[in-house]
Amino acid sequence: MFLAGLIACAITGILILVRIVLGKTTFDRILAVNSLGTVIVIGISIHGFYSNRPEFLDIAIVYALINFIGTVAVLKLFSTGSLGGDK
Amino acid sequence: MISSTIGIWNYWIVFCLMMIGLFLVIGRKNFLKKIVGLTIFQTSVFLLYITFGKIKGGTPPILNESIDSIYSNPLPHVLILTAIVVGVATTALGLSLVLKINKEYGSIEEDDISAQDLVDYHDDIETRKSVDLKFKQ
Amino acid sequence: MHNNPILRISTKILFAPIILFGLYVQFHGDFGPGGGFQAGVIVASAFILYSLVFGIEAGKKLFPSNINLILLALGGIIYGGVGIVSMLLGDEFLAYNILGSSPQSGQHIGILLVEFGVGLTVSNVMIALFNAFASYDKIKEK
Amino acid sequence: MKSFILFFILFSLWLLMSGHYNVLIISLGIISCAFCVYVAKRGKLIDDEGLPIFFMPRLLNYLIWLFKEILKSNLSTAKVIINGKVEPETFTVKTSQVTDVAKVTYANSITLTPGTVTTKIQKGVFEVHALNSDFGNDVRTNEMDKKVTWLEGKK
Amino acid sequence: MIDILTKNLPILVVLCPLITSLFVVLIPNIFFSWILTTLSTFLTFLFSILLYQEIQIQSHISYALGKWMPPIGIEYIIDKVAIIPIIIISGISFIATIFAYKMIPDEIEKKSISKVYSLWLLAIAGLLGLVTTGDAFNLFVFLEISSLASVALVAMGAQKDKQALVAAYNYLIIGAVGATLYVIGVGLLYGITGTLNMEDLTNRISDLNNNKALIAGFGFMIIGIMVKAALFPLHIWLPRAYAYAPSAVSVLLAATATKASLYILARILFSVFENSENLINNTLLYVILPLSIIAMFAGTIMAIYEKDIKRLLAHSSVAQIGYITLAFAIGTKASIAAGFIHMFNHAMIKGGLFIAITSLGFFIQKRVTINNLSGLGRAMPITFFCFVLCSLSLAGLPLTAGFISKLYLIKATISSDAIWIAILILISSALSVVYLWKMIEVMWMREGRKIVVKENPTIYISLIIITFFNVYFGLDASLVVNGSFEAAEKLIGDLK
Amino acid sequence: MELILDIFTSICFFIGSLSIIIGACGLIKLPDVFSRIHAAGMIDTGGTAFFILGMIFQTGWSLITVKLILIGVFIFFTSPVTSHVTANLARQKNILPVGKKIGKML
Amino acid sequence: MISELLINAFLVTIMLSIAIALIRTRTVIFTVILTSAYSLVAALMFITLDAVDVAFTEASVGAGISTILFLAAMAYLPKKEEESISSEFVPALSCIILGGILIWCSYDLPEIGQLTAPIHQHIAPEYIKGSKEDIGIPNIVTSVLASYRGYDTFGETIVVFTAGVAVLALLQKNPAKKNKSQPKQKIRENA
Repeated sequence: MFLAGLIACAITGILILVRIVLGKTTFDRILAVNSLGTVIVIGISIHGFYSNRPEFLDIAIVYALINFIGTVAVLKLFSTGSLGGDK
Repeated sequence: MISSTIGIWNYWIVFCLMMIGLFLVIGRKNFLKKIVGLTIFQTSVFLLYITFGKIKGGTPPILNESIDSIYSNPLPHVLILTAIVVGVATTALGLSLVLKINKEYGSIEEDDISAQDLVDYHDDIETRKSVDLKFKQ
Repeated sequence: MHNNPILRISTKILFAPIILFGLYVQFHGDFGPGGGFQAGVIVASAFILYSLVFGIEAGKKLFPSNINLILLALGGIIYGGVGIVSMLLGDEFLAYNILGSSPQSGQHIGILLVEFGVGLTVSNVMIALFNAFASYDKIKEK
Repeated sequence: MKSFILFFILFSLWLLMSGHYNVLIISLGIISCAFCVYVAKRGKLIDDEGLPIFFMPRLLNYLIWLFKEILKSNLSTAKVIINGKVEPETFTVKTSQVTDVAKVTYANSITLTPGTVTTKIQKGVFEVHALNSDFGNDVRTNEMDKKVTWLEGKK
Repeated sequence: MIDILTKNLPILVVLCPLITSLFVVLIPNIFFSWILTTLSTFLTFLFSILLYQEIQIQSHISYALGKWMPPIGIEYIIDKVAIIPIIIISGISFIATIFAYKMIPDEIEKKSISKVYSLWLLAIAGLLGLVTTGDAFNLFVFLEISSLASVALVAMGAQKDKQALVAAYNYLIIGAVGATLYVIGVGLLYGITGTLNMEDLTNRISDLNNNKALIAGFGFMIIGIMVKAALFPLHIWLPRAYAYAPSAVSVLLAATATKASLYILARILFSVFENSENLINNTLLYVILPLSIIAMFAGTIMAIYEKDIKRLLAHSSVAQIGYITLAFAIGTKASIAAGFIHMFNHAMIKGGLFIAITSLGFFIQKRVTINNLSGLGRAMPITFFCFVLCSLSLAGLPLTAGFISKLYLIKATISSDAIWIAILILISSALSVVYLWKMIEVMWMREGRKIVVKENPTIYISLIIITFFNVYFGLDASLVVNGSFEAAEKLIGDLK
Repeated sequence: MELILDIFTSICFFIGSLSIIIGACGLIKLPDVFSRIHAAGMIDTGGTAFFILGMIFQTGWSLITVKLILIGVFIFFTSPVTSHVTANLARQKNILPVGKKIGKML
Repeated sequence: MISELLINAFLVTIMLSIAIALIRTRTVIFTVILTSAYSLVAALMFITLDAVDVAFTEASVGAGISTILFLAAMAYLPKKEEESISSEFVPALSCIILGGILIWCSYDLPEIGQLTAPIHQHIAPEYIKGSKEDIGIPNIVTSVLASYRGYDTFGETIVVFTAGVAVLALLQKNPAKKNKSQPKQKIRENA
């Protein structure tokens, strides 16, 4: 069951990677990377159950957090040209 | 032969990753790319250590009263925790140097910069010589 | 980017919980994954998020750089201080056993303080690094 | 006052996450929460936007309704993706909320339900992108708008 | 109190600059931060002297950090070998700190001076930690402390010359690659032995003969350290880093930085791997010996054609490192002792030369090239006199410290029947006279500007101290020679 | 009892897997950034919700549940933010969505 | 067991392809994103190899902070990497040789996951035992990190501190003009 979940995450991950490679605009890539982050968060949670030690969900939370902040940083870079801008 | 290969194939991948990182560092002339390569190189070395620490059927080295199990080796984990932070420190310092270099030279390509440096170096020597000649006269 | 209300409001709401989560990771390093480094980075990332959304100047106002510098050194001083105290009490450097009434409690106190020192230094260094990079002036034209 | 509410929210969060209830950890928790509140106060984050407590009374009701909507639209988005009948459309809707928080809630709710995305926000008008006209109509019926206004409870 | 002091001496040597650096960064006043730095380096020097006395009694001190017994915890080992680099580093850094009083405010912006002093102390502490530690991974951590701090210090020279930035960048990248290679080596060894403590490692690899991972691990460790020690093909970061660093920093780095790595090299070769003799002998004979000989000549020849004086001295450093590794490569007791003697003397010689040259640079406010040295000898007699003495010492003339090390080196080569190596050493020494004479000739003989310069005592006091020691150890070398022979005996024991 | 919970988990996982895979397909198939955001939204909402629900069935009431809920809340909170900001920036950079436009564009 | 192998293989393949993509790409932003992705996948790999603490750190430090620093620095740097004129043959060759040496030595390394390997027999059991008895902390990694090898961690804190101070000293905003202060002993030249 958990393995099936993990496999689903893996397939999704590959599909999203295809989008990242195909790209087109940068925003497509950012979007895809963000979705990939979500999938990985799910994957980490499932892996905890899969290996019988589900206590380590903190990692998933951190992952989600980093995913969010990273996306905000990239978007900020695109909108103002630097991370220190004030706009 | 095959069984032993399966037992160590993970090492091979790690070694390949390491060498790709090392290639980026010593092969590429772009200063930012070199730092990226260094990150890849170091991350792969971390992977090597963690691979050493893995025990088949083991669990993460956090004691759990309810399960009586084999715990993976914690020592490599500690070493790598240290190494990760050291890696970030190196990256940060490298990036700040790249920023300064870009500001002073207007480029971060090694070929460009060494050409500029060479000109500077000769200029320096030549101008000094002419100044000295003036003194002599 | 604080003109965008969505980003502004979600940052406002998320800021305190992120710091709390960082501190949670800091003080629960004994029981689960986590500890000073991770906690320091998470706390720093909350401040970085603030600076990203409200601008670097606002970030510097929230967390002045001179305090940043002091705290940056203070973390290391705490860590070294624990070691020196254990040395003055007659043991080796960083021997925590002597700090408490029993060896175990001494170890607990020592580890708690030491991890706190690590967290302090790491978070402040990360904030300082971000500020230094983000407020770096534009390049000279060729 | 608001600081206290934030403190209690954070502290209950701490207790829920922690799982170790001894004096040391709990006192550390109190200190941590106090620190968070202090920093948030310094950053001028504790106001109606940072801590929308006026949502609280009706929030649960709204969330349940929202989940239902999300499920429904998930299903229809899946259908659209499988069928490939994509006719995207972009339109604007007016909003009836007073505060920024409520507007943001509305915008986020639109975005959260797959099939519709708010692409721009400007003084009470949203620009919404929908996957096809069914989704567009869902937004244009203003049902969600009314719900959020009700949630806001300002009128 | 005294009890605590003597018990904790090994750690105090490292801790003193380390902790002070945390405080120095907070002091905005230039003068007070300098005072604190000087005090700290002086205390460190004092501690290392005390440690030296302690070593004479105990001969081997093992200090378990955190009271965890060695293979479990980290251990500090001080013995008769380790004390040599400790004395070199702490002594030279004290002198260099005095020298820094005038130089650092001159070259570095006021706002960052306290940070520079902090980095200065960190670099010293990193080097000291490097030589005292008995744990292979702890060594990496201190390697990184010292290299990050020295990179930043080198980069501070950018206010004078932007090339400092590129030099620092190369130093950082090459150093980081070296450190990572070292970590790979340690990892491989850890993988087959399960320990990180060096003594434990020695015991546990003794029954692993011809293990491929052992050989590879050894190789990676050696390459990593060789990068840091700037042995010939891996020295490319060195000349630039020394040349463009701020004056005081080049004094500190030139005199101390490579010495620590050389000591580590010796330690890995002769102590950690002492049980795999075959491997070591092959490495010495087929890798280190040829590289050292090439280094000797390449460094000297590069120095002869160099016009920038700081670079010239840096190239000559490469050659001198060649001498030291050559001594190690011969691998007899006498030659290793000669290596240590030269390590000690070279630190003093290069320190003195760099102080002299950079103080010339301070007065002319330009980069010191061979052409604008002309006539400076007459204008600055004290500096010039000390410079000449140090150069003579470098060339190896009698009555100077350099002579002693050359003497012992040649004696050692002859006694191990390698006369051709002795001849090569003599040739390369003779070549080094060429570039030294070139400088002296320009400074003294050539008519330059008629300049009147008032030499400043805060600058030349350190120069005089270091020159005095150069001469003193040339006249009475018993201290150094005895210490080095004891160290060599400790390192290779009675094996040979 | 355990069997029933396992069945519930399996159902939830199945739905979750379906929605993330369909979402990923949508990410590839759909024509432009704006429509792809919908597909990404499916991953973020449907997928996450069902997977977390499934895992909650496995843990019952414990600290792990709290953390799972926290993850869910966090993703639900940040997903629309990033989606919106991405779309908004794409609009700012003058990327126009395909398809018909109703009313005046902002 | 086979499923673990599969997960591993999957992650490793992704890492390899990211690394190869990194060699090929010349766009800076793509490089940065790929580096971040590499760190993240490495973190996943650490989870599967039972190193939760390391995964935690790699995710937050390696992927989070490094990426943000890269992005912050990238804003001021050229957006494209130029093709180099010089040949990349020698570096590639040396990398291949080093890699060959490593693969050659891997036959003498202990097999992955074998409990009998010296690494699991020598010191690690003492940590696992001691963490429970001497220190009383469930997380062995923390007890080793902060107590048994506390000095390493001290050194590491100092490394971070060094980097912070170094960057602060380097990137200090210069005053507007480079007005070099003249030394008190001015040279008097009568040429």
